Amino acid sequence: MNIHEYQAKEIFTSFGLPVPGGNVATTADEAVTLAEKYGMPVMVKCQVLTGGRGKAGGIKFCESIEDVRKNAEAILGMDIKGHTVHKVLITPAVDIESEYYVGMLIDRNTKRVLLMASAEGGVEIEQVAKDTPELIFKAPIDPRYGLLDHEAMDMGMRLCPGDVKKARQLAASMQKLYQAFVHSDASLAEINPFIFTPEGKGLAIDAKVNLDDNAMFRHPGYEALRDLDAEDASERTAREAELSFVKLEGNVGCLVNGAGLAMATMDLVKYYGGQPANFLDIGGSSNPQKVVNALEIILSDKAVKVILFNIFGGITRCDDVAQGILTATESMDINVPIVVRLTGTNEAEGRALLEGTKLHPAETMDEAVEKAIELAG
Amino acid sequence: MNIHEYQAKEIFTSFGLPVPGGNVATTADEAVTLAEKYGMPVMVKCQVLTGGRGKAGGIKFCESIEDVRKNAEAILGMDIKGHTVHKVLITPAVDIESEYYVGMLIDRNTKRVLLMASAEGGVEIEQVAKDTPELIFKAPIDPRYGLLDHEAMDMGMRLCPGDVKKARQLAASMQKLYQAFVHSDASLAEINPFIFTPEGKGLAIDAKVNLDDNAMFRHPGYEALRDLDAEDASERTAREAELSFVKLEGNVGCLVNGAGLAMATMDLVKYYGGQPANFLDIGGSSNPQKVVNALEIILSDKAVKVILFNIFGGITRCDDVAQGILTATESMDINVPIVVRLTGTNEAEGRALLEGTKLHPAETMDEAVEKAIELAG
Amino acid sequence: MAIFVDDSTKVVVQGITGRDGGFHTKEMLEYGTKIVAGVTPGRGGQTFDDKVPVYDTVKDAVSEHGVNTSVIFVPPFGAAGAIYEAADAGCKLIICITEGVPTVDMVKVMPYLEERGVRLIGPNCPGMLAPGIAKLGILPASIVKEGPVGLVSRSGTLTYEVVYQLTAAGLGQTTCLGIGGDPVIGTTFLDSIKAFNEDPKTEAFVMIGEIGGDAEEQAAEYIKANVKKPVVSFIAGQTAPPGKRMGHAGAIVSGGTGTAAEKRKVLEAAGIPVADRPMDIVPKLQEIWKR
Amino acid sequence: MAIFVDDSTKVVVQGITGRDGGFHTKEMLEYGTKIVAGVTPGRGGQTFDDKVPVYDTVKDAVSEHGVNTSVIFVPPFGAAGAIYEAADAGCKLIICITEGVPTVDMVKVMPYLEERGVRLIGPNCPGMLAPGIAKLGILPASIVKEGPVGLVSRSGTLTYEVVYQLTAAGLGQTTCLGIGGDPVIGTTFLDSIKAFNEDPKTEAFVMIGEIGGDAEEQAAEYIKANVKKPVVSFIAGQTAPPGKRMGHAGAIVSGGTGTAAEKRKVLEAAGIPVADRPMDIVPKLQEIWKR
Repeated sequence: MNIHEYQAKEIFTSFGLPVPGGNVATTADEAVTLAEKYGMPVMVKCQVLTGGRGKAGGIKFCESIEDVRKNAEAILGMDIKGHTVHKVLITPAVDIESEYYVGMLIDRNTKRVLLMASAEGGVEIEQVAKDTPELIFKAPIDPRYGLLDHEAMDMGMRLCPGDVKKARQLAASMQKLYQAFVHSDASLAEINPFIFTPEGKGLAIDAKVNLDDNAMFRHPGYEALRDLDAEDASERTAREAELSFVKLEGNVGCLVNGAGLAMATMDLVKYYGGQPANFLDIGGSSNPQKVVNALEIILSDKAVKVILFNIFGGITRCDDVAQGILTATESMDINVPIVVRLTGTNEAEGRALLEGTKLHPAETMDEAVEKAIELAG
Repeated sequence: MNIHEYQAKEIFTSFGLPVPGGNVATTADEAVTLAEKYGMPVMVKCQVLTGGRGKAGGIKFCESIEDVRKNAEAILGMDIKGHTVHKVLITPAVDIESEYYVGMLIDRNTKRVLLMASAEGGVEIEQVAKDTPELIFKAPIDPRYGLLDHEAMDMGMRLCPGDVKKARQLAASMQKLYQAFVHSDASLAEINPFIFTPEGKGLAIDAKVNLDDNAMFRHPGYEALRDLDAEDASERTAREAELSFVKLEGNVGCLVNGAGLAMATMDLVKYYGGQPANFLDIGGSSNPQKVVNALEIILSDKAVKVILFNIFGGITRCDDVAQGILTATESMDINVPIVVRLTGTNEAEGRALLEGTKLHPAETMDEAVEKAIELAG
Repeated sequence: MAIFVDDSTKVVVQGITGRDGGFHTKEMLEYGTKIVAGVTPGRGGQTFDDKVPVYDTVKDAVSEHGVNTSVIFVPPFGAAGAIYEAADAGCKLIICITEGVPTVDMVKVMPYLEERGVRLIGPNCPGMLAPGIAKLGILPASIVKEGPVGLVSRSGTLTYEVVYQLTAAGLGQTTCLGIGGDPVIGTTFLDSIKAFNEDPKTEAFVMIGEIGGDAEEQAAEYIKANVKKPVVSFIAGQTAPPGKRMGHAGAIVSGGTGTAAEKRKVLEAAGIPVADRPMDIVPKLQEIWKR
Repeated sequence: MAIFVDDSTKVVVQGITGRDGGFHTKEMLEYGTKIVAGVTPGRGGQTFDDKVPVYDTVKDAVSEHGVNTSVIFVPPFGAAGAIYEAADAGCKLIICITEGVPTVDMVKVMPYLEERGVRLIGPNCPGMLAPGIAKLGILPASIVKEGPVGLVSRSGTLTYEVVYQLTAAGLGQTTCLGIGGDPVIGTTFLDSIKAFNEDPKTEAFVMIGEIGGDAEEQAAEYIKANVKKPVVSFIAGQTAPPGKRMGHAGAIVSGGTGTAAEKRKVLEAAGIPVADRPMDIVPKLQEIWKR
């Protein structure tokens, strides 16, 4: 789950990271009230779940209250890469003497949290990684010991050679970031930039945090961080039904068990000249209600002209899926054709349940996909 | 540093351990007000830094407000093993179905935090350890992983065989106790007893915590937990002067550098028929002001008839000690004889500084001790 | 012979009394897997399906039956704990089927396993099936067949699809292995491919990858340098939009890396044919494999 | 020869620019110890006492000079951090002089050292002095003399007292070792005694214990079973009241255990003479040691 800058900064603050004050406003009036409280100059920063906010005109430096009002009015409601701005962060502007990048993510290769840092702060780190990878320093963190003092200090000294005071501040912030990462179950946590003021004070002036969806069960409070406005309605419904779903632009609605098979099914639809309407993994459980929910979500997209089930039973049993399909079709008014391919565990029982219905059976994946594309017209 | 039950329970609560409510009262009126808030029955528990409080009559079960007033009046001001009761804890009384012991301490042999638990709760664990050591289960905790779920559960099942619900509560409390131990830098943390109510709810109804004096620098808030009333005045002054000091009953005031040598000096005073007035280690640093402070603390004890310096210079330099003795004797009105034995680093410089003073020099430890006893009369 | 298992494999199922754990234990038993114990705390003393004794702890199961392998079906919040328990009790092979385990839990558990020399497969995986030896996990027994092909996959059901086609084409398997789609997993593509390369019974193998990470690229590098056996690959997720998690926590194209197109390029550059469709895998393998 | 050190010992001093670190570095250099580098973050590039180059990190000191040993004089809040740093940089012997290190820090650092095969002496100790080889710590050089006796002690200055008397009696030392008085220390009594027993140059040894814990009892058990060399002991703290910490965090009689009387009983039962006074140690040793 991606969260907004202001939310990431709240997490940072709770772990002791130095963050300038600030608060969000949803109207220009609120923005002005906050700006008056903090005093000039302030930054007005759009809160949307995408990068490149500055380039898109969503971040403005304001020297006067008039600036704040004007910019807040302009930014609120703005569309940034398909995201509508509903909130702006008002935060005191600080003088910047130098900028650094400090980030942590899960590294698949070392199977550890990887600390990445660079003196090339304030710019897109992906670009730095591409153009000058030698300017990004990396250190995998041993989870048994955490980010040790000398490891953090070593990184601090690499970023600020010869400046122990700055290196110490960077090191302390890296250690706090690690605590924040682990204890909030993040999958990504970035400070870009971490800056020093001309007086030598270090501050995290931007923040990006992604939280691990799998760990939400132990952070009940984090559910409130979810920005429901930023989510597609069908994706939200799918999430609430514990289905893994991504909306696409085609007309072949896909219900598949297993993420890999779901992707391969989408790929195959495309291969045969069709367009998948979605990615949907009904998951490893074999709960018939899930199938009902999945059908409802897919059918809420009026572009969908056909439903394609591709089920290979392992932990999910074909008879459960078949039962789900029957329950759904009996309780719903479905007016698109349904192609069903069932193979694997309890395959025979599943097929038996579907006998004598209007569903279009298929033996293989390719046959099912071709039939679905044909029925979509 | 030992802290009171109510303070230990505050730490426990902050780490999520289940503790019944409660608060302290310093007067019977306050006790009654609290008891009225909680409702009957309540416990009135003396808050003194010693064990065996119940046996000494310092813990009372009260079924009425009259009981509370009567018992609070009786207990406040009571002397328990030399400790005056200044505070009582008022806490709701709970029905007890079963009692357990859960404790953690630093184990020198494994160099780890050792979890100890027993189904023989509510009694003195030292006695259980002596009489039936097989009834105490022990598990050293790997600091790299903490107390893992299965380790805690294994211990819970040993205490409550066949009762998974209770075992789970015990396991969860052990894991929280470990968090409390490590994050508060404890040297000992005990729940005795951890009880279950007849409804099956687990509660820590007593709590004992010792905090590591060496770690106070990272817990500035803990300094406020120190009960100054419970401390000997000279020990407090010594602590504030960063001197390691223990008051004893004799008349030979000892100033020694190094704990081992200080103990050996006390032992030698006793060996030669004298009585040491104190243990005092002026520490590994060579700060002359410390010597001044040490002399003031020892001389505040009017029983002291002689001062015995036994200094073997390693990290402490003899010239600093000599300078300290001179500074002190010049600034203070000292009317007891002072025996000085100086050997080791900068020995010559130290002796040179003391030449021509009224101090009694000695070459060896034995000579110094015999001379001191003789001068004490 | 197979990779990772042999005749000495003796199995405990953690979470044996749960719905999924129970169902698949029966399936594994039916296949002939030596499941000698189950574990569910609080159910110690019971017997599962009139066959398998249930214990409160893995330690008990190990001391009573000398089990060396665990298959885990416990819910996500207890999955990492179950792995620690199995490793601590002495299991040397642990297969964690559970989906939805927090990644930070897996990061923490990894060094614990390394210290003890334990092989983990998963989490969030279908486990493995070594035809004729053991079924450890949820791969359907009906689709496998003993033979000379190895198969490793980050996916679950897509694996079944390919196994199904291999078997249909008369190509039996030494081991079918699903390593899971999470970012942090125990046994990797590289580990599996090394094992297949060293296994004398495995004559050729298939590698089913998907978008996200660079595990396929690492495997390609190793194969190019070390493997003489025929290998064919498939990568799922050509149509996946960037920045979206495609079910598996690990299946996400981020910052332009981990795309199916990129992986395909690297694999083909290493001389590994990549199939367009699942159904093309078997023909491709037959094409390069001169038996 | 000595225990734990030899001619290859090359030393870095962590905290070399501090008051105590600087003073004792000069003393160690004067004794001839091969101190080739110092470390104080932010002082990298300076030179200590016109002799020793100072670095920001131990890693730098190791890569420039191949040091294998560190002596630590940094304040308590940074002491554990300094130990991790030295171990991570490759030092195999670390002597931590610092007093007042939190015990939980030491508990955490221990497995890190074990994993890397690092020997730690201390913390809160005087270090060691191997006459003729190296002075690593704060034991005064003036009192030692090369010879056949080993000495290990939980104390600092009491050690000097005994070394002083040994030297005065003409009994030189292979190694004088102060292991420190904290509850959790690196090298223990037992480790030291094993090393003395195996060291061919050490013909007899002295063990200076104190109240608290059962390290002396463990040593006694080992000596009884394995040691043929003459051993004499002394235990400080006969007059210490129970429940009071006698300076050292480890010197405390608690729950009736760890008393001097109990320790003396166990040592004597193991055949180890225990001296009444420090001045009795040398005569007792001479009594049982038929040279």
